[in-house]
Amino acid sequence: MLTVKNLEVVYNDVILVLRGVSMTVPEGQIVALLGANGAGKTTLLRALSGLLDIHDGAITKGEVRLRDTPIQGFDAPKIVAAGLGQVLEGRRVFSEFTVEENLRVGGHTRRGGLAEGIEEVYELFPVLKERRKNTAGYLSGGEQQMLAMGRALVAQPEILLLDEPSLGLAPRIVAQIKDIIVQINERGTTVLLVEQNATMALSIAQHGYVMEHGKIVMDRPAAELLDDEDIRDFYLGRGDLATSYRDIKHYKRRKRWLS
Amino acid sequence: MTMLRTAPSTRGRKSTGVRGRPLLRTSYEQDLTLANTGAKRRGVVALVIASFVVPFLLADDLLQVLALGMISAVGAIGLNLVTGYAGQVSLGHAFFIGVGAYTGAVLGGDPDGAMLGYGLPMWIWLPAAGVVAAVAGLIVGPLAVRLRGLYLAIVTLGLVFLGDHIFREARDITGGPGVGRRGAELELFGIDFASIEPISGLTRGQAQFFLALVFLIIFAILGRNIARSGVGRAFGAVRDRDVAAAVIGVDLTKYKVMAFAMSSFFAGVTGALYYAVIGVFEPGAFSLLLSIQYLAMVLIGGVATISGSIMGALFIALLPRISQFIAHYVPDGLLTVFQLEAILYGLLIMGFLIFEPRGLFGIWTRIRNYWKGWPFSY
Amino acid sequence: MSEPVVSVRGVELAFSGVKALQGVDFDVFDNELFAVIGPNGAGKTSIFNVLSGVYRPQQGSVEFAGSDIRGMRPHQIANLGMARTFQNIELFENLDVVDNLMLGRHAHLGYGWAAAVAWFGKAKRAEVANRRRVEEIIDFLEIEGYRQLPVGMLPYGIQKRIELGRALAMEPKLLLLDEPVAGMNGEETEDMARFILDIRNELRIPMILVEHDMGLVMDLADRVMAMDFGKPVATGTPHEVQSHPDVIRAYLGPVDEATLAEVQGELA
Amino acid sequence: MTTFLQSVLNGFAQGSIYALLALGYVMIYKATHVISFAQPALMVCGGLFGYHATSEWGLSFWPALIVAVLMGAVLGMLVERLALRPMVGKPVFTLAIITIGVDIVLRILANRYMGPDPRSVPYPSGSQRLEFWGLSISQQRLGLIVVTAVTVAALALFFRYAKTGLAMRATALNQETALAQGIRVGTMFALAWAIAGGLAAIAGTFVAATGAGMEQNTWIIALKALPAIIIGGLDSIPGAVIGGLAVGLVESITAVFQPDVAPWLGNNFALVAPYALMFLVLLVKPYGLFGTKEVERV
Amino acid sequence: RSGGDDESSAGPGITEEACPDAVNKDNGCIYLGVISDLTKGPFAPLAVPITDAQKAFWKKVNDDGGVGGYDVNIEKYIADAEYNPEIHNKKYQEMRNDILALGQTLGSSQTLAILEDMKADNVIGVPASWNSAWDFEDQIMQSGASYCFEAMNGVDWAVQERGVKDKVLAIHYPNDYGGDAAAGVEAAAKANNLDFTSVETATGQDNQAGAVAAVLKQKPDLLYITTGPAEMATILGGAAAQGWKGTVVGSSPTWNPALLKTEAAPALQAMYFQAGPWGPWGTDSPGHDAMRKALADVKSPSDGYTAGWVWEYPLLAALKSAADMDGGVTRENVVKAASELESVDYEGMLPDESFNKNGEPEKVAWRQSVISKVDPKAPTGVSITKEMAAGPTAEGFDYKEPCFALQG
Ligand SMILES: Nc1ncnc2c1ncn2[C@@H]1O[C@H](COP(=O)(O)OP(=O)(O)OP(=O)(O)O)[C@@H](O)[C@H]1O
Ligand SMILES: Nc1ncnc2c1ncn2[C@@H]1O[C@H](COP(=O)(O)OP(=O)(O)OP(=O)(O)O)[C@@H](O)[C@H]1O
Ligand SMILES: [Mg+2]
Ligand SMILES: [Mg+2]
Repeated sequence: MLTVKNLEVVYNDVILVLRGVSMTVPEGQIVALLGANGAGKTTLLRALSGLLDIHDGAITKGEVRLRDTPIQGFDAPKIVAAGLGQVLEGRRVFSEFTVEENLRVGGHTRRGGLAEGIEEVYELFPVLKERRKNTAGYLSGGEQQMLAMGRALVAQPEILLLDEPSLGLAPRIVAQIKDIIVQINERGTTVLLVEQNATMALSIAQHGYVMEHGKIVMDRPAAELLDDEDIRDFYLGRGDLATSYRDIKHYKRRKRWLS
Repeated sequence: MTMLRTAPSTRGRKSTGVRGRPLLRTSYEQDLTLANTGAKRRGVVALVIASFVVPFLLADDLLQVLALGMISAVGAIGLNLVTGYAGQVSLGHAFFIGVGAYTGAVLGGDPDGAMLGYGLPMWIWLPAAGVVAAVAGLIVGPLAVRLRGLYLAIVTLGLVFLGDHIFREARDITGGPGVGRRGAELELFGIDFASIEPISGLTRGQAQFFLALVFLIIFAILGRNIARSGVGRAFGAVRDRDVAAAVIGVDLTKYKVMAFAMSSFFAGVTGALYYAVIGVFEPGAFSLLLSIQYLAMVLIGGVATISGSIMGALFIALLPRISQFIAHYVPDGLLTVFQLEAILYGLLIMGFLIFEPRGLFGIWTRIRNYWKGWPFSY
Repeated sequence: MSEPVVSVRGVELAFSGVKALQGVDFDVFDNELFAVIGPNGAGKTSIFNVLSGVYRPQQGSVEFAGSDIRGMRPHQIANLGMARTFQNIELFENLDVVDNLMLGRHAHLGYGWAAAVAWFGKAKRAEVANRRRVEEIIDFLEIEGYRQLPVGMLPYGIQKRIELGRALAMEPKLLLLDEPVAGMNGEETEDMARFILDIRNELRIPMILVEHDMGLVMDLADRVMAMDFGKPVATGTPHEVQSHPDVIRAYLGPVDEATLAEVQGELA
Repeated sequence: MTTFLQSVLNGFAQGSIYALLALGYVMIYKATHVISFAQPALMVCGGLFGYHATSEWGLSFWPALIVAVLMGAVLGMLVERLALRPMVGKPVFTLAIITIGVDIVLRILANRYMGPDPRSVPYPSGSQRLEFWGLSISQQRLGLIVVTAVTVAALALFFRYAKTGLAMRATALNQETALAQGIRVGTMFALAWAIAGGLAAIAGTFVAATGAGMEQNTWIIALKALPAIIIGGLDSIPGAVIGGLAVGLVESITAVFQPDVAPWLGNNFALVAPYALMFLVLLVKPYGLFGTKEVERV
Repeated sequence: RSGGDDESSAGPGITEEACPDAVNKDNGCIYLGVISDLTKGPFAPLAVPITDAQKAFWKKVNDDGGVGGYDVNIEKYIADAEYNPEIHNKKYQEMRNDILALGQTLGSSQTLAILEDMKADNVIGVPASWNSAWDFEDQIMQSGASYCFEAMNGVDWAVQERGVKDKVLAIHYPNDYGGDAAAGVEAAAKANNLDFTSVETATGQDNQAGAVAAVLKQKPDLLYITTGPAEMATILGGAAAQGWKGTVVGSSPTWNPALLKTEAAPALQAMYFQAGPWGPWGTDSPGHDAMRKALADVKSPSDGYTAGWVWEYPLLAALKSAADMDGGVTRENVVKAASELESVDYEGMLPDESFNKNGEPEKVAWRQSVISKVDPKAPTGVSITKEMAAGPTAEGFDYKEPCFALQG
């Protein structure tokens, strides 16, 4: 159980990015967090996992609790040790390492059974096994994304924060990732999923939050969000009814429906 | 290469954007001028006026320190071009400064002295020193095309050692270690800037100060021109992402070599003038330490800013005085006042970088933005 | 059809063991929007890298704008009129938006270092003229508000747009787009789609598009090439390619005949 | 021929010192991607620790060496904690300049301790030499070669089998990602500096046991390790060793033969010969002999 | 800025007001400057004792009542120039209005860097070196024989006393110091019909491989070294370890008593001799006694102290004689007094007539020096083995110009 209360985050002492965010990620659930580019999703994840100060950011107000322990003062290694793992946005593999070394670093906090952990990842992503001795930086974009995901899994976190795991993946792999998330969730891992691919996220999440300009503007069960017209319009693009992209009208300007 | 990629230019600009007070421009020309706001223009004018008043308020020895600081500022601008703007970290600046110093000394040196000297006038030896150093830079540039980051840094450091060897051995030109030679004759428009006799009412310190000031103003403008033109932009592209730069049509080899050549030109003229003012110098002057000092000027002043280079150079020039000043207020017990001074020199450089990693320029922008935003804080 | 803008023949590219491209052939014609699709690691980005001179293929020929560009260096190819965007944004983060776009115009500046040092005169005039062109692009892409901001701190979606802008600033004869809508939500994807259409219709620049968003590809592309394991498996109209069994396999993994028929039916 | 073999042997022995020093640089580079210009000062301090342990505390050489290593490690950690930790995440060249500040400060303090006199650490067998085939080498140098070999082996094993070794390298590649894997970045830095301090102390103690001992100008030796690490590749342990030995050999052979073979290269060309070798190596291999190539991919 | 602003009274560097912490409160004050190498530079180990001895020298002068109604202060204007001509110049500019003369200016190119200004300012200076070039400069007051004569005497002595008859090798720094000495060795080798070769070497113990190889290859009877102590010990130790035997004579800066604690000690005892301008610390003379008393606190004596002390005598003499001139102590009078001095009271540390500026160097330059041997019982590890004398080479040397030209 991860709870966030009234969180405020400021970058460089001046840029207020999160303005009082509250949310709950209940034990054993998948929670989706949606929001336009720049809404502050990544910032929220950084605040949860203690990676803000590297970016000159700081929590100025509010509280983060992991199973009743306030963790907002902790540094990242301590939080990871407490069982919270994160897949960073944008395939942050260690480029100069081989695929296998990346996975081994991922298991830094894992107690024992590193080889098995890595083997499990290879089962999930057979490409990685083929490329195990290759330099990670030369993998294709999608392969790197798989590696980033796999690396987080080796650590066997209790709570997993995923920042856009489907970015740049082919449809087949997206489906696969989706299955993997469900699978690890079934094994007892709580998941907080940040996604632009809202269809995918909401179809597996129990609950969803929508973030806009550093605030939570919607907080509903995932199924309801999936049916919400605005959400469909904004995140899912043209639903089944929409016309081809070719017919998009030029006068259609970007609008925000809230705030 | 990410080595010197600094945080995107700072709090300052960010808050301008966020707080949004778009400065109204009516033409692109206006946007492109050097001092593109009224405040900046007034600031520059005030600064120039102040610089012309300073010499009448300070003692000669301090003026000479400032003059030398201004001359080395040109070298710092040069280093900033290659290292700050183009991202090619060079620890070889001392070598190019040395090449300039000896070119100047040979061309402008006393023809009757013990060392080689042709006694040419300053308007020849000064630019020639730049040109010869730039040619040396052209030769070294291609190394930069192959190497990256610290490898490049250490290789350019190797240049300093090789240069040191050459300077030691070329005794007809350099006098050799422990002996040294005289710099070029400091005479321009019939004024001898090295003479101890007052020159039309100015002391030597004042005269040299003005000489250095004019020199600095000219080269600062040249530096700024490079930085704001397509060349400067291409440097930035090469620094931040060289593959992307190539793919949008920037010839990496050409610009890396150009950065080295331009930087060396600045180093060359600095070397020639600096050691002409100093008088006597020996090969040991162009050591690793000198390179490091210039790198410190750039880092302390602020990477990829011209005004930062100037501030950094003045700071490094004044640093011995500052540490001297502080050291004399600390009672000497365990350490002598000189050891204290030397330690303070180290500590001040460290302290500066630790507490203000964006450099003097960063402090300056912060102050400026504070007043811009006044009386609103976020 | 007219002369192809770019024509790729028998390109082979391998990296110590990994065969990234094998026997790749295709042409792109004037005013055409050519899409390349395929699973991750299929070699799509590698094609772009070969085209723009970042990789040098071991075999095959690449002809662009009438010259054989195999072996040319990236900036030479760029100066021939090839522009691209990158899968991972490759903007100059420390520079502001205007400078990034001005860099796109690097080849068009038309003054050398000497003029730059002197500034007044030629350099200044060229800067102003090019700045004007850049403003047109800013206008076109609706990024007026960000002009003076360092791009590093802009939202992802805007950065993608600026990257497109930088490529456009080059006034290219061919534009390569690598996953332009990855990581974007529905609305942003629509915006991007609109720009792509505008580029096609107003600027008439032929494009090669790599994208995993099938909806977008199928809607926009004139022709599609599907790849798997570095080889083209099908080339044709979106409709033809979409229902090609090898393509479906590449995207869905091994499927039995029944599912294949079902999917084909769905697509039809 | 004997002259040649003897100069090879001398170069090898001297190269061991460079190898130890080079390893110190490599350790810090591996964890932080910074070249530490404080290595010379750490070496001087390490040698003085050895001196203090022998002459003030009356220890004999080997226990004194261990004491010096421990103190060197502590000093390394202190430096990291006080001067470098606040700078985590800042551009590496800023950090490099900070290490120069550290070097200045430490060296002044060391000079203060040393005073005008060279300080030397007595080696058990004094200046006895081992003679064979017309060649000779001092026992002290042999000891040095053995110690270097053992240290290198230990470090290589550490990096191969301990996950800390991998974590250290990961830290250097990307601090944020490393943090996100639960790696204690600060600990890695401290560890790297501690190892570097210890290695510098071994080198320093042996330098102090050689010739005239440790004096105020001895720090310069540590700069010879710079071409060594470039020749070997900045982040490679075998590279540091091979680079160090190469520098020692080139220097020794040039010193002996260049004055006759190539007098036109000038006096004391041996001093810059390592740099000449460095240029040659880099022309062929831009990341040194064993350095990791930086990945560039778009 | 203070100190010299009383120009109305007696000119720069001299005040009617008492010195800070004056011994004689009624005396005025003369300020002497020191520009030395006190922290990081290569000569810091030598320069610190030199400077301390000079402080002690003037303290003793003050204790004895001062000079012509003035106390002398050499503590207020001390600068560390790190052996760098540029800093040297800057430091001089800082103190040029505040001092009467330079009690010490260390280094040759360093001193040259300020010489013109010194001349323009009428400031005389005491060098911290024994360079033949200074015999030709009016405003530089040098004591004892130059490195050049010292080297001639060393070679002559070795020929007479150590049976050297074949080959002499000079290993030297490439600078003013090594160059001056090497020129002397060459002259003496020629005069004695010896085979002469010279090898330049660099600073740093680790850079002596070439020098050692040269010794082993040439196998000279006599090795004359002008380096620092550590380098000398490395070369000598290294060559001896590999079987070379012969005589080594080093210029005075090659010695440091702490070398006797290093692994090179046995070889040093067997082969090393030091050529020096005067007797080492432990020598018996009134001046040496006075020095030892004044520096009683010094824990490890070295001949840096001796040198620093001796060098100040001519300056004291010049001040004394200026005090008797019209106008008293002023810069001009001190310059004039110095150039007219024909002898200086060295209290027995050097013969009085050894200092003479009044005449052509050919006639007045001092050519005598001493040779010391290693003596572990002596306070600085060496004691005199041959008293003050000039060998035949030095005696007959045609001294029209410096042995080693500094630049003009
Ligand atoms: N290091 C930083 N310094 C200053 N501002 C930042 C920093 N990082 C992010 N921001 C700003 O904070 C806001 C929120 O950014 P964040 O990365 O959290 O958004 P996001 O919701 O994850 O967007 P995306 O979908 O593009 O990943 C943006 O406006 C961004 O410009
Ligand atoms: N420089 C390189 N060195 C080694 N292998 C490489 C290199 N570049 C690409 N590859 C390999 O070539 C294959 C094709 O890569 P490419 O980037 O072209 O794939 P892609 O089709 O763009 O995939 P994605 O959709 O995931 O971006 C991958 O397996 C990759 O690992
Ligand atoms: Mg994000
Ligand atoms: Mg790709």
